[in-house]
Amino acid sequence: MRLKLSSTQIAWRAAQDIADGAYVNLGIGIPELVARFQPPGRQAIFHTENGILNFGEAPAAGAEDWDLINAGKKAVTLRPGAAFFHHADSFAMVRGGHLDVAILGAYQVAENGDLANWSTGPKGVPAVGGAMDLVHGAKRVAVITEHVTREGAPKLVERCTLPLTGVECVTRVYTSLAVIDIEGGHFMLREKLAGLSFDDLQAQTGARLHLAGPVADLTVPEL
Amino acid sequence: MRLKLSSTQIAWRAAQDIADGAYVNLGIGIPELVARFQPPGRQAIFHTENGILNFGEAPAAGAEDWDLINAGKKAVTLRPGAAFFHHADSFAMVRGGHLDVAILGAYQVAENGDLANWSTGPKGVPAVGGAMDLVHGAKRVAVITEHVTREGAPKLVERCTLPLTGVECVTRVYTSLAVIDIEGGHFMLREKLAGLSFDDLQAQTGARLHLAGPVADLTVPEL
Amino acid sequence: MDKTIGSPARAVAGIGDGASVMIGGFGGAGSPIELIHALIDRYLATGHPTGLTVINNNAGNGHVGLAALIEAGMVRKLICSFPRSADPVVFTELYLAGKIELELVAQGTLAERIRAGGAGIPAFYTPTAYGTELAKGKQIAEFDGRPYVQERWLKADFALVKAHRGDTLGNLTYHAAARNFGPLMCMAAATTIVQVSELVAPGAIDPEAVITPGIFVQGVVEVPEPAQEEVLNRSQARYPEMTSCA
Amino acid sequence: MDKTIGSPARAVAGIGDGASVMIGGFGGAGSPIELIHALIDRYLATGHPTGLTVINNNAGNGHVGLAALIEAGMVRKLICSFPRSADPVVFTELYLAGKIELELVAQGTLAERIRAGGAGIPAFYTPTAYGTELAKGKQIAEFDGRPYVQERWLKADFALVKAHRGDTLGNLTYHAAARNFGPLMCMAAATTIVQVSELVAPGAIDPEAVITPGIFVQGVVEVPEPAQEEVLNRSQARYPEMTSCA
Repeated sequence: MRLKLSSTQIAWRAAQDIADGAYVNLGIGIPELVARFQPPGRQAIFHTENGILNFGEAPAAGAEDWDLINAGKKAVTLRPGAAFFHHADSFAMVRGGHLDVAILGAYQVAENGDLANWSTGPKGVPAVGGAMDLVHGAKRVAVITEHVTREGAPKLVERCTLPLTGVECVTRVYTSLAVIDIEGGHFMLREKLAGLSFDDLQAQTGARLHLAGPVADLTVPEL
Repeated sequence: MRLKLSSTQIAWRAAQDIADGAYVNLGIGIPELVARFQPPGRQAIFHTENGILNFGEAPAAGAEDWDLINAGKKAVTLRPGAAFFHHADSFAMVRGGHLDVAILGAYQVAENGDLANWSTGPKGVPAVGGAMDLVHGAKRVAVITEHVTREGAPKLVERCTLPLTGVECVTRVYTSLAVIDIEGGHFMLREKLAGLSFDDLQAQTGARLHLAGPVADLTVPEL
Repeated sequence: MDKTIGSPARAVAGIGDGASVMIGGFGGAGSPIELIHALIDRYLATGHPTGLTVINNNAGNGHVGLAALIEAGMVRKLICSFPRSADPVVFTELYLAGKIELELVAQGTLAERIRAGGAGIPAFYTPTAYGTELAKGKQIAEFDGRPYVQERWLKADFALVKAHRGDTLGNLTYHAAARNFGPLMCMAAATTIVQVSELVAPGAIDPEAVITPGIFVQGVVEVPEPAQEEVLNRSQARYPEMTSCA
Repeated sequence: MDKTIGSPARAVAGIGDGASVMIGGFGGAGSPIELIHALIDRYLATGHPTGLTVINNNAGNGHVGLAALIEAGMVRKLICSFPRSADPVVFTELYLAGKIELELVAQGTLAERIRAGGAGIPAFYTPTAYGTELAKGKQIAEFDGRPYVQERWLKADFALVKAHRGDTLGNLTYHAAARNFGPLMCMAAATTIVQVSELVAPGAIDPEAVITPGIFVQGVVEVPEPAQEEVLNRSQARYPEMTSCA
């Protein structure tokens, strides 16, 4: 009975929900791991906001073309059927509703779907990148996150206290403990770790968890 | 002493004002003739709103590619350094202020620069094409026109009575009798046919002609 | 994933009564004749689809393609900038008889509205048409001392587009000025169906040369040696004789 | 007409104090290192230009290119979406000391504002940033029941862009994801200066392959084998040692 999923395992779980042929944008960091775990027989097409569709894995060390990078500034390769385009066309894909899925990280997610993931407050240098665009337009906006902060505070909350990235935009949250949909202003629990009671999970969640039918076990492989 | 210039001669006169390397859009019909009369040593780059920069003359009969046409649906050829682009990029060139000159035909031009050139009234099928876009954005919007209608009515007027194409957009008018600038809400006479008196010209003009310095003779070759 | 569709007939099978349909082309350049004719074939066989709203720069020419679609009585409303042509008799007669609705839009505004529809921009401001009949009823706003007209995005249920090469993922290139509205309409329709002269495998089109990335395309049908509207009209073709490749 | 300029130094000679300058690139991809360094060279030699407003997606990385421009003290204000990098020390220190102004713009909005500047669209509406700090003070309007933020166009006095091939008329192609903001910035600046790896004669670039048509470009300077920002930073280069090709 594990205590919680690793980031890699959360990414694995998120990958199971991506259909063959889906157009997907993966946020910088943990969400990028999702690309590694596409189920057999499925092949998503990955979009990076700096102007590539259908990029693939990192090249071998030393073989990088540093003009061929993803939004995280990591070197990538191309798959057959790739395309380059400029930034306005790239964000037309985003805001025009052409992406099937965008998966982002989060500082906080509220039960109404509000997301905070770009700023921890007025200290330091603010930076937003493409997150505020990505939360609008993708047909499905999902979040990958630890269920609680390093200090144990809930990341799933009634209302975000950190500066918002977008309003009512998140529809599914993959955490280290559970899979939760956001519907009608509520957190709907779909899956949780088998060894974790509902009450334990609720205690680590900053807003009420709702049930609609049975809750499945959240099962992932060792990774 | 000629009575008036032919359309071809008006086009010749308009061509003399186009600088080497200028980006130019020529309206369908008489304005298209301007391209034939570029002075020696000058080479303008012609834009057609359906997506070509740097197109050239018509191909030989039988050698047409009917996907390679101008806005008047006439077959054209390409010059070295041509480019294709889609309609939104094409009109970005127009409205973004990137064209140096647009030359259009006119039903009426008013002394404040208003232009009417797309509709003669509610009868028939209305059609506007790119004219309303072209009058905005080009650094210089010029008109080529007969000085009066076939019935002898003035086409240069105090206020247009026909439906407008654009407001305060025309800055120079090349007519069959004169070259007239529009400045500060006035027709400023720059050139007139040598055999034509100011009073005769004024009598054929529907708004007051102003003078600022000497009026040059409007001289064109036999064509 | 393979977006290939076997025939124009199958490609247009999902277009229902009352649908809005963007049709590529500027005059004859880029007009997807085979897709349009497949749609008329279906209407003549089944009585559907009818009551269409069509978005195109023009209103058809002669008796093929868009003109034939209008002539068949399938089009309720046309949104276009220039409903004149060498042979505009089909649209003209229906329009003057009050049997077809016309929304006239300046050409650059039409292009930008379609791009806006594809790019998630619900409205924008343009200097075009300020002070003219075409701005009537539209919001006016001043920016930096100059007046502008607010225009809304334009989307459609379907787009029928003609491209040159396409791969099975929907990546497209175009031929010459047949590009025109194609890349914009691909962006702005819920379902974009493209006829290509040559269908190739992913990887056969240089990623630098792709004009329409496949994300904007839902179906690709190969039509080798497609008809060209201008050529058809110069040979005085008419739709029923000019059969589609369905 | 020939838009060729002989050297980066001559290409940037017209940029004056207080100018707004769009600089292409996303991270290191597409950063016009030689043009930027020529501008710093000039500043070190003459004290000008200074007080620049720079528009770029980022805020530079390490001590070359944009970071070096900022480090030299030439930049008054930066308009960008993501002023973080592997080595952001130059911008970070100045910003936290209050010595450089920052206008933070969501990345897609930044791109669209630049395109709007180039396309003559003074304002547009976007869902991006609605309900966030970045929408503060901006007009909100509802379309089809959903709220949107009004954003204004962004133009500049100059654009410095890196392309791959260019002809003497200014027609350009790019390399891979170094395309990013380049085509947009070319449209939105009064004077666009482009460094190309290979300068060719008109006709050498296929008209179908042109990404930026020459109408958007005022000057082209050939910089064969240009430096790449990421590569420079991985070798820990710093501006004064990394000389420009001026």
